[in-house]
Order: sequence, then C-alpha cells, then structure tokens
Amino acid sequence: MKSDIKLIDKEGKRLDGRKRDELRPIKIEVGPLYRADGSCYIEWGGNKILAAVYGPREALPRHIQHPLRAVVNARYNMASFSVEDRKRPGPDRRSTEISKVISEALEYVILTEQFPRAMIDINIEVLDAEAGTRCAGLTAAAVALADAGIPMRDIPVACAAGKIDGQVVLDLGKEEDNFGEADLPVAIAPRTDEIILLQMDGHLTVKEFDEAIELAIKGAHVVSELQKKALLAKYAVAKEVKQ
Amino acid sequence: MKSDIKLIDKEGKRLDGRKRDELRPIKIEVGPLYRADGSCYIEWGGNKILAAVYGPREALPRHIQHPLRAVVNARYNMASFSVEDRKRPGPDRRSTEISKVISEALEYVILTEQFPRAMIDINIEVLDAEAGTRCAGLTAAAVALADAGIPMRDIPVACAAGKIDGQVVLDLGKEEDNFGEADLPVAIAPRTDEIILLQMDGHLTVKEFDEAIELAIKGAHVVSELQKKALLAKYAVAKEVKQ
Amino acid sequence: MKSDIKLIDKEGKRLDGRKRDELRPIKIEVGPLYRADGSCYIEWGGNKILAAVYGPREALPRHIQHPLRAVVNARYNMASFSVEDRKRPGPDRRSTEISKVISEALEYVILTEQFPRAMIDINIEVLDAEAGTRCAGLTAAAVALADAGIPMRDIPVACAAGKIDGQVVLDLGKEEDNFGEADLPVAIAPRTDEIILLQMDGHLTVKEFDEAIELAIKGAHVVSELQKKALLAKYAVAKEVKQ
Amino acid sequence: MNSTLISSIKKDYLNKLAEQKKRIDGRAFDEYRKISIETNIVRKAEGSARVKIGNTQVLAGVKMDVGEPYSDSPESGVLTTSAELIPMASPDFEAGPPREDAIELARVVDRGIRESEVIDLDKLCIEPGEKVWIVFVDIHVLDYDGNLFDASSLAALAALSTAMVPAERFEMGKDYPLPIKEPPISCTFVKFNKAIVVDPCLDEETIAEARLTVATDEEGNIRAMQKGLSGSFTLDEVKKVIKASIDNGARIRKILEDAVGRDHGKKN
Amino acid sequence: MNSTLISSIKKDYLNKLAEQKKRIDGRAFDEYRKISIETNIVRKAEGSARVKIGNTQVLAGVKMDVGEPYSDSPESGVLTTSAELIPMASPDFEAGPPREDAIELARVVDRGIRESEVIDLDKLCIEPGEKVWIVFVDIHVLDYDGNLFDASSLAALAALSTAMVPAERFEMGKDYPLPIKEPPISCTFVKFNKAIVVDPCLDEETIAEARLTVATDEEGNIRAMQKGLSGSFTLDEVKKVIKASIDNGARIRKILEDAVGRDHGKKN
Amino acid sequence: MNSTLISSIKKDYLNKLAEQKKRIDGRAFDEYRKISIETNIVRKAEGSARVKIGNTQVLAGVKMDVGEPYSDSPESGVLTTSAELIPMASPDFEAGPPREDAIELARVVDRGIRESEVIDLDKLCIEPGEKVWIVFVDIHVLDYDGNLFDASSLAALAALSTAMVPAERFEMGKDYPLPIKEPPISCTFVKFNKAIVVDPCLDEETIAEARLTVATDEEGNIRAMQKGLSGSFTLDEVKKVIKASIDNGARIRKILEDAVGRDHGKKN
Repeated sequence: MKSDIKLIDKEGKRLDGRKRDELRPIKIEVGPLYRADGSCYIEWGGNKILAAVYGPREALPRHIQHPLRAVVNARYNMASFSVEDRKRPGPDRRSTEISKVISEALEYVILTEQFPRAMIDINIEVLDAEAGTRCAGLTAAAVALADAGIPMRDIPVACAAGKIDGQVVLDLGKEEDNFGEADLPVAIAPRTDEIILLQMDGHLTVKEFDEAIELAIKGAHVVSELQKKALLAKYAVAKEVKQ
Repeated sequence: MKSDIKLIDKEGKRLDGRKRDELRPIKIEVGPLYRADGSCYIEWGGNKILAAVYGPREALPRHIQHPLRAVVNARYNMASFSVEDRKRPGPDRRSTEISKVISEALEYVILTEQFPRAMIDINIEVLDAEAGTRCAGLTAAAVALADAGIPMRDIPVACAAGKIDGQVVLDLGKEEDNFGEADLPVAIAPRTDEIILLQMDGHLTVKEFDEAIELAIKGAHVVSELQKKALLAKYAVAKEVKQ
Repeated sequence: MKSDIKLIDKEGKRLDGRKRDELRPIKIEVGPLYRADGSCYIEWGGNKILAAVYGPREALPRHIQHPLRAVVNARYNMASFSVEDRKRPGPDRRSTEISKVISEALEYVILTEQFPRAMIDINIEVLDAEAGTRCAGLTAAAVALADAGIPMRDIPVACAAGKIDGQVVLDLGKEEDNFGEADLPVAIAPRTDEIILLQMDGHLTVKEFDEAIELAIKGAHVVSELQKKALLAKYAVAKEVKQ
Repeated sequence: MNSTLISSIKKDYLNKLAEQKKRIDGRAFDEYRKISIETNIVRKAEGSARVKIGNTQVLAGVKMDVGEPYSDSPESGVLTTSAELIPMASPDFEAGPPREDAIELARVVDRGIRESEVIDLDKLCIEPGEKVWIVFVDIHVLDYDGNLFDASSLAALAALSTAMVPAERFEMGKDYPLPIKEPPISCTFVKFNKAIVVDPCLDEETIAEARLTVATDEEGNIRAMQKGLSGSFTLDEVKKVIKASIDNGARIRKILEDAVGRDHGKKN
Repeated sequence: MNSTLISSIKKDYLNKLAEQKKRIDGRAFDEYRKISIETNIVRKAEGSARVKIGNTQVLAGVKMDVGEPYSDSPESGVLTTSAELIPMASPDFEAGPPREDAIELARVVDRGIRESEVIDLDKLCIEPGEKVWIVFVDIHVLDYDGNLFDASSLAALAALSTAMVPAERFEMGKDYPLPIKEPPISCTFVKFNKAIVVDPCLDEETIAEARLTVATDEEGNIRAMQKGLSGSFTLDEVKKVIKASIDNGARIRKILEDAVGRDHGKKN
Repeated sequence: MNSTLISSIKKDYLNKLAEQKKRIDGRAFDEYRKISIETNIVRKAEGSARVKIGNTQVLAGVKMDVGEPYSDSPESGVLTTSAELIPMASPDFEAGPPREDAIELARVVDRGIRESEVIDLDKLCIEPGEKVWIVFVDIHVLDYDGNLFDASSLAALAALSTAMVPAERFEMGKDYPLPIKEPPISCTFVKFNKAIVVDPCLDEETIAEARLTVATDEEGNIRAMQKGLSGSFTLDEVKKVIKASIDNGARIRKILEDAVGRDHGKKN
C-alpha cells in the first residue's frame, strides 16, 4: 500500500494522463460468440473480457433447482495467460469470491421468478487482465444477459473509485490499484441507483467514502450509456437486416 | 519406540506424577452447543474435544440409505491448530481410520433398527490434542448421543492401557505414547464388558496383554461413572427447572 | 529422438536379437482371475498385464446409461511399481488418453446394442511395463471380453510398427521406443482388417507409413492366432472336464 | 418443497415483526447480542480465542511456522487465513473442501487483517528473501446462529492479539508477543422488508435480502466493506450502516481490549 | 431420451445428405471452412493467437517461466500444454477439472508440438541441470462448432510462432523470439455413413462414427496421427485421408505463415 | 432392496451352517485356506510378491527412491504404504481415490511393518538430515475373495524380504538386500452368529458382525491388533483369537520363509 511512486503529478494528471474523474477507454461488442445464447466482448483499459450467457434452461443436477425461481450462476475465470505470472487453470479463492458477489448482484436484476426450476449460467472469461476486472466483467455480463433476451428489471453496470496519493479518483489503473490507498468497486441498477455490489479495501474517511461512491456511481452511468449504445447498434443492424 | 527417557521413577511414579493405574484428570460437560441435537465437551489430560450429534434424520444422498436401519457416521477431525506442527485442514489417512473404528463401535450400541433410512451424524472435533484422542473422542461422542436422546443399549466408553519401561500402565500421556512400548485403546459397552473397539501397536507378551486389557476395562468403568454423573447433573438441573 | 545408440547392427539384428519383422515373445493366459466375469494375463516382451471384464450389468449411476446400447468403459492403469521411477497411484493424462482410445476401439467390436442401459467394464492393469503396453493391454482386454462371453463381431488385436535407424520394424522394444524415429500402434478387427485404433508419433514418409502399417497389421494377425490358441486351450480343457 | 414452505412461513412472520420494529429474539433493530471472548484456550496454538455472539460460537487458532517469503515481498512475513464451516456447527454444513460461503468468509476476515496491516508483517522477516514467519489463522465455526463475519473476525483478532511468536521451538531465542497494531472492528447488518438490523441471528440471515459488513478503525475511518446477497441498498442506507458500524465498533473494541488485557494501539 | 431422439433425427438427415454427396452447411466433402488467425491479442501473454474455423473459435496463450529441467533431459527446456473446454464455449461443457475429451485434445496438440520439435527445447536451456525455460501453452476454447483439434493446434502454433522469450522480466537481457521450427499442420476428418469429410462442424462431429487427424510437414511427411471414436477405417480410407491432409496442410500452412508474417522454416 | 434380500438369505444360510459347525466352503472353523507365495514377479520393482489365499490374490510391489528424511527422525529412512482396491478385483470396487476400506487396510499393513520394525529404517540413512532411502510399499488387490488384511500383509512382507536396495541406479555402489528383521504374521478372524472363524472368505466377510486381526511374532508375542466392524467380542473370545493367531502365525511364517528362501531372523 505504501510506495514512493507518485501516482498524480503536479498538474493533477494520473500516470496514464487521465484526470481525476476520467474513465479508461472502453469498447463494448455485442454477440461475438456463436454458441452462447448471448455474449459480449469488452475492452476496458488493458482488460479484455468475454462474457457468455446460457439459459434459462432446466437446472441440472436437479437438487440445485429452486421451485419458485431460476438460479443464477456467474462464473468468473481468469485465463492462465491473462496475468504477468501464469495462473494455474481452475478456480482459486479469489475467483470463487468474485463469482459469488457477481452472481448475487446480477440475480437482483434478473426476473428469476419467471423461470422456476431453471438455471441461467453466465461465464466471464478474463483474457487479459489489468485492474478492475470484476467491474468490467459484471458490465459485460449484463450486456450478454440483455443479448440473450433474459428479462431484467434494469441493465446493471459497475465502476470503481479509489484513493491514490490522498485523492479520490475514478476507475483505478494497475499501478494505482497496487500502490493506492483504497479501492471501492460498486455495481448499481442505473435506473434507481440501487447498489447491488459493494466492496472496499484500504483506508477511507467517511467523507472520502461519500465522495468516492458518488464518483463511482457517476462513472457507472457513463458506462451504462456505452452498454446501451452497443446494444442499440446491434439491434439497429438486426432491424436493418430484417427490413 | 526406544529412548533413554525414564518414564517411571524409582518410587513407581510416572512423569506427571500418576500411579500405574491412575487416569489423567477428566472433565465432562453436557450440551455446550446450541445447534446440535446433542453435544459434549471433554477435557481429558491435555485433550480438549467437542462432540456433536445430528439426527436421526433422513439419510441423504439417498443411495446411502439402508432400508432396515440408520447409518451411523462418526467424523473425527483435528483442528489445524490442535497439534505442535500445524495440520492441514481436512481428513487424512489417520483421521479416516479413526472415524471408521469409532463409527463401527458406536453403531453397536445404537438401536439403529428403530430408524430405517435415517442417518445419525457424530462430529468429533479435537481442539487440543495430547495422547489418547480416540478414546476421549469416543467417550464424548457417547455422551453427545445420550444428550441427543438417541436410543442406545448402553453408553459406550473408552480407555487405553499401555506398556512403558516394561510395565503395564493405564491411560498413556504424551511422552509415554511417544516413547512407550505398547498402546492398547479399548472401548466397551460397560454393562456387559463387550469389547467394541480394540487396537494395539507395539510389543506385548500374552500375559502383559491380559494385564493391560483388564486395566483398560477397569479404567473405562471409572470414566463411565464420570459420563453418567455429567448426564445426571444436566438431567437434575433440567428437572429442577421444570418443577 | 536423436541418439548415438545403434539400434540395428550390421547384420540387421536389433538390440535384443530380433529381426526386422519379428515380434517379442508373447504368452497369453485365459481366466486367471476368480471374481471377474472374464480375464486374461499377457506377457509381451517385458510387459506383464492383467485384464478383467465385468458386465454387462446395469449402468450406474443412471445418468451414464444409454437407452439403446451398452456403454463400454476401458480403464488402463499402471501399477505404481511397474515403471523405473515409481508412478503416483491413480490416473494421469497419459492413462486417461489410452483408456479413451482403447474404449473406443473395443466398443466397435462389441455388440452393444444387445444390452441397452448396461455397462461393460474392462480393467487393464499394467504390472510390469516395457514399450507397447497399449497394444498388449488391448490384446489382453479382447481375450478377457471373449472369456466373459461378451458377444463381439470379431476379437480385436493390436500391434505396433515403428521406425528405428531409418528402417521400418515391427513391435518396438524399450530402447527402440525411446530412441527410435516413429511409433505406430494399430488395432484391427482381424477378420476384415478394419482399423479401430491408430496413433502415430514421430516422422514417416508416406511410403514408410504404408510399409509400417502393413507390417503392424501382419504382426497383429500373428498375435490374433495366439489369442485364439489361448482361448481354444481353455475351451478344450473346459470341454474335457465336462465330458 | 417442504423447506421452501417453512422458510416462506418464517419469512412472513419475520417480515411482519419487522413492520412493527420487532425482531424474532426480541432485540431492537440496532441491538447487538451479548459478546463474550475467551483467549488462550488451546495450549497447542500460538494464540487462540473463542468468541460467542449469542449462540454463535467461533474458535480461532493461530499457528506459526518458518518458511519462504513471497517473491514479490521478500522482507515480509506471510499471512494465511482459512475458515472451516465444520458439520458440527450446523445441520446444513457438510464435510469436504470449503465451499464458496467459507471462502468468502475466510477472504473477508483475511482482508480485515491484511489490508489494515493488523499484523506488522515486516517485523516477521527472519532473513530477507530466505526465511520469514508464516502466520496461519484458522477459523473453526463451532455453533452457527448467524453473523459469522463479525464472530470470525473478532475471534481472529483476539487470537492474534494474544499470540506468542514461538521463537524457542525454532531455536531463535525466547518467545515474544506477535507484533499487532490496532485492529479495525467488523460490524454486519442485514436488510429484509425495508428493515436494516445489526448482528443478524440465523433466522434473519435465512430470509435476508442483502448483507453489509463494514470494518472501522479507532478513528472512525472505514477499512473494509463487503456487501452480500442478491438484494440492494440505497446510498442512504449504506451511509446509515457506516455510521452504526462506527458506533458499534467502538463498543466492541472495548470488549476486545478487555479480553486481551492490553491496549494494543499504544503498546506495540 | 429426447436428446437421443433429436440426435437420431439429425443423424438420419445428415446421412441422407451424405448419400447425395452433400453436407449440412453446403460444403463439399473436401471443403475446409474459412480460417482466420489473429496473433498477439493478449498483452500479458508471451505470445497469443485467436483462430476461427467457421464458427469455432479458439484462443491459445503462451506463458514462459524459469524453472528446473526434467532429470532425464537436463539441457532442455520444458513444454507443458493444457486445454480447457470452458463452459463459455458450449452448453455441454462443464466447469471443473479437464475431462477425457480435453485431455486427449491437449495431448494431441502437445505431441504435435513436441514430437515434431517445433520448439527447439535445447535452445531453452539457461544453466544445464539447473535452470531452463518452461513454456506453457494454454488452449482456451471460446466457441465450439466442431474440429477443435485443428483449431487448437493451429492456435498453439500461431501463438508460439509470435512468442517472445521474456528475458527482460527475468533480468537476462533483451527479449527475443522463441526459437521455432517449421511446424506440421493438423488436418481432421470424420466418417459417417461411408462418407469421409474434412473439417467437421459440430453437427457432423455429433453423429460421426470415426475421426482421423493427420499432421503433415512441409515436405509432405507424416508427423502425427490420432484416430478417435468407436468406428473404423479401412487401410484405403486411411491412405486417402493422409493424401488429403497433405493437400490441406499446404494450404493452411500458407494462411499460418501469412498471419505470423514470416517464413519460419528458413529464418530460424 | 434386492441386494438386501439376497444378503439376508445368504446370512441365514451361513448362520445355520455355523450352528452345525460348518462353513460355506467346507472348511473347519479353524482351517486356513491354501496359501501360495511367488516372489520377484515384477522386474521393474525393487521387490515384489504375489500372494494367493484361496481365490484372493494380492500383488505387493516395493519401489525405492532417495529423498529427505522427516524432520523428527533425520537419521531414518522413510516408509510409505498404499493400498489400492482396484475395480479389477471386485465388481464392488470403484476407481478413484482410496476409500476408508483401502485406507484402513494400508494403515494396518503399514503398522505391521513399521511398529514391529521389520525394515531397519536406521540403516536406510544416506546422509543424516539430508538424504535417506524412501521405501514405497504398494498393495495391489487383484482378486477379492475375503481376508485382504492377511493377504496384503503377507504380500508386503514377502516383497520386502526379497527387495534389493537399488544403489546402482543412484550411483551408490552395488545393489544389496533391504535390511529386514523377523516379521510378525497377521491372522484374521471374523465372528457371526457366535461362531468365530479364521481366514474368512468373501461370503463370510459380507455377513460378519465383528473382525479381529492379530499379528504375532516368532516368540509368540503380540505386535499389533485391529478390531473392525460393528459387532463386539467378549474378553474370552479375544484371548482365544490371540492363541489361534499364534498357532496359525507359526505355520504361515514357515510358508513365508520357504517362499523367500532364507531365514531372516538369523541372517540379517
């Protein structure tokens, strides 16, 4: 957490030239996969992430079925070559926790009661990882759910804020994550600003927290617009093709 | 097995001051746990062990059900911090074997035929381990079974004898177990003295064996009285509260 | 693959004195096991392999059942002491692949459609391993299937050819396998010469391949005769006993 | 189906109570259960503590060993936190490798220790790059009646606060206390039917829609947060929870300090 | 039962088509689908490539580390190939340890690299018997519409061909290209209802009776073969498949060379 | 249900036989089946033996390697015993990690070797604290018709008695016989319907209420005991079993000595 690295220069610029409240570049592509019922590819800074949705389909094995609603299983996975030192394939404790908090967040927006005894599987594959994969992964998963036509009360979206060099900033990059003082990933349902994912590590005063979460929510709204634009683009093309 | 350590001094006293046929101090507490159907906490010398019983309840998954009787699963587990060098969590070969012989011994006294297709789970957690955990664990499990109201033909009880410095003694302590010549854990149904658990390692003549097993059975009867006293104490309090 | 070792001498003799198209000594024993429905013991060069067949019997767990035919599970396993450096017990990637290709090859000859919802288990245990265990194992498994009375359209048989010192030879031995240039294990249904297992590693021209596969098929026919002789021997004895 | 039915009845009942500002065990929304902490109860452990929060009972043990540092922090000791939801603690826990609940629990406790630098890992270096102390914190849940996050984190802190570095066993001089800094205190809330209650009991956890844990330090700053379950919080609710966490944290910190018998913030 | 019924109907349909020399996606028996190769798409990997064969999509990544050689080849680098059939790629793939399909796939790709000495492992020795480069090739199947053997092997070759040895990260001078030799090209066929077709799509794989993969080199020699499934081939069929593999191999080799932008056979 | 019915019919039949002092295979209660021992049957193993007791068949193999000693016994070799109940041996055995039956078997065989100091582990030290011989004893059950304890223990002893330390392979001079002391011999009994019979066949094991294994040495002393199953023994029954074990042990010891072709007690 401590380091001599200056993360913000005298002009208020961050290592990659961003301003305090500026997001990294984001690119969203809808439907890159053939087999999946819905899919999304996102590039968010140096992150490259695919999300694929299968379902709703009969939940198997049967003992996992819920009689009144669909079960939602998000599986966050990092490709072994997505990080500096090769990661052993398969889930570790970190990915298990991230899968759990993303599953819970997405379950809130999905109208699961429409599909009793069903399951909806969401696969998030991190192909190239920089800081903020859980926010980018959730954001891509939300688009893949929409692409799969899964009924949702809202299209969720995530963004992080944090503290570096004593200042609250938006969307931490890699060095900022490693050497910063706090990271605060947040996911919301953007229509109502309800908070559906929230984690925090580090050190924030109550005032800084208030500032940070508002910044994160504001950032999430910007990302939300990118989600909608990407979906609309595909929808527009699809419509065109139809006509 | 060999060593220069004198385990019995000239006056016939053992390292911890005990006589040849003397047990370590034993304390039994009935019902320390809230969720379990029955529970028991035992301190036996330096051993600290909790036992909890759940059941009878439907045996699941179904393929483990027996159509004519309950299945009895004792699970002996050592906390990772219960031994000098940290133990990796989870079962190892030693605990698997102890779980098996304790399950078999307890099954003999439980009236399993009263609960077809059911299972009775017995969890034995060793929190602090000195020599003799299997005897102490079985003894605690028996009390937890009684506390859970599981019908039994007898309340089983266990005690070990062994050989140190060429002499047969009761209830080996840690150094006696490490440097002694034989260890003989025995569990009985005390009403009939039927032997339901019996293991032996080391070196005993037939004569020494006869002596050792009689000493162990005698010791088990002493422990049996402590079991009954602990159960009566709880029963008496319960009765009092009722009146 | 490269080495200074001469694998063929000036007279065309191989390290163990064999000629180019000569098999290692093979011994086949039918029915050495009591519990199995069919069994076979084979010694093929330095390989010592047991094969046992159980089934057809109800396929369990049920979800593996096929409604129209029996499932065939061959399990190739090396005893931990069968190789120079002790092998960890249990399947590894190599044995999983060999189990798969042997299962598929044997399935072709078994009249699986006669036993819907059943399974046929074939256990191949390599007790002592030299080169060529997959061919020897498949050959023994075929005899065990016949011994178990499993209906087959043919008794399959396997044999390898390979290239050493630039020459195509039959049935590679250990050093030939380690330092040779190619290995080509082949299994056939001998009545029709249909190829049911085929793998190749190394480097062969098309001409060499043609030569090698014909050599392997020729070798397989020799082994096929040994299979039949062993089965007839047992059958003859059985007949004699009956009379 | 049956258990679905039962839980649906229980849900209705708790929801109705909540509308009357009542809880199933009679507590107020902002009322924590009785906390008791006993330390040094496992002789074989370097440090240990049993924490009871109501009927919930958690045992934490600390073991230490000498090993290699991670290559990216060659001058720091290593911390490893595990949690076992052993079948003893609940009819619903099963033996076997830890499932996602246990993993989330262990990771939240671990972050509470690691990110707040409760253990001064830099002081646990023996030979840079070669030999450091490894600290194993093992959480053993003995009796489960809700709120494992707070109970486990408190048990871990109490066990660490009383742990002795076993230098003698490794022939490195006399044992000495593990260097510990002022720890942040976790406080957990759940939300159901618009009510937000502190320190949920099992029945409340079963029907809860959302959960929020906030760890705060002596100065009232936030050191860790973890939201769980598939419900949501408004920003206002989050802010109220943070405030209540700071208040409860101060009270629980006193209980911890009394139990471990010293004022860590100043002594170490 | 249902899925059995459906697959039986599909089987009849494909078989009937085959009798008319037709395939379900309109291709000729000897027609390969469109191949596209993109390299260097994962920044964190030493080398990477995404290969599309029709709708099938495979990503291969190469990572390198420094480690110990095997005791029986103290002067050679180490190659390790893994394949994951992740649930993203198909509704039928499950999370968890690789099953026999993935293991066979990884082993066939591995042999294609190892036995043909595509990587010059002897040049990856740093200190004989002590330190060598470990090359990890990881196959990530992203979208499964048949013919994973060819797609995976091609992705692995493309990733290796563009991989840089990360010498800088290990303080051993400047990064340099992984020493690669001319690779053999895999070509896969399946047989059903007496027809033998190249580059099977998923529907064809589902009903296939037998599968044969042949890897051939620049000179038209055979470097690896793998027969699969429970059907059989006649010797004549095998010979025809070999010939067609050589023809296709030459064409695919060009696509690979264009994608990796250099002529390996000569440069290295 | 069916298998329950069948086993109940078999139980009645064996119980009735027992009342007439008869056994299902015609043996007397105290009659052991024919034992045969073949040694050195696996060329790749340091030592090996196949033991048949009636139809039961067990293969034991000994492999040795050089490795580190345990920290608490730096001058002793290491012994590791495993048992696999491979599916070959019985329709009821399944592939996979050893279950509790196999673990109990391995541990009882292991204790029979370790506690009686059959192998002189102190002579297997190469460099104190650094390098010692590791002895792997692997039990492979090939055909299961009851009494695996005696068959496995006998196979292990025969394999160890004929094992050669592979010094040459590790460039430490010439191979030499593994230093072995006089081993104790295991003898197993089961009890059903008040009868106690030696060397149970599978049918008897299936219906047995209790099992007792006693290992005795040359001098008629007891070296190990293991009671199993959910029945009980009276003290008198235990004493009778011990006596019978000593008698059988003497007879089996001769068979072992003949098979391994030397008198260990004296030579080593």
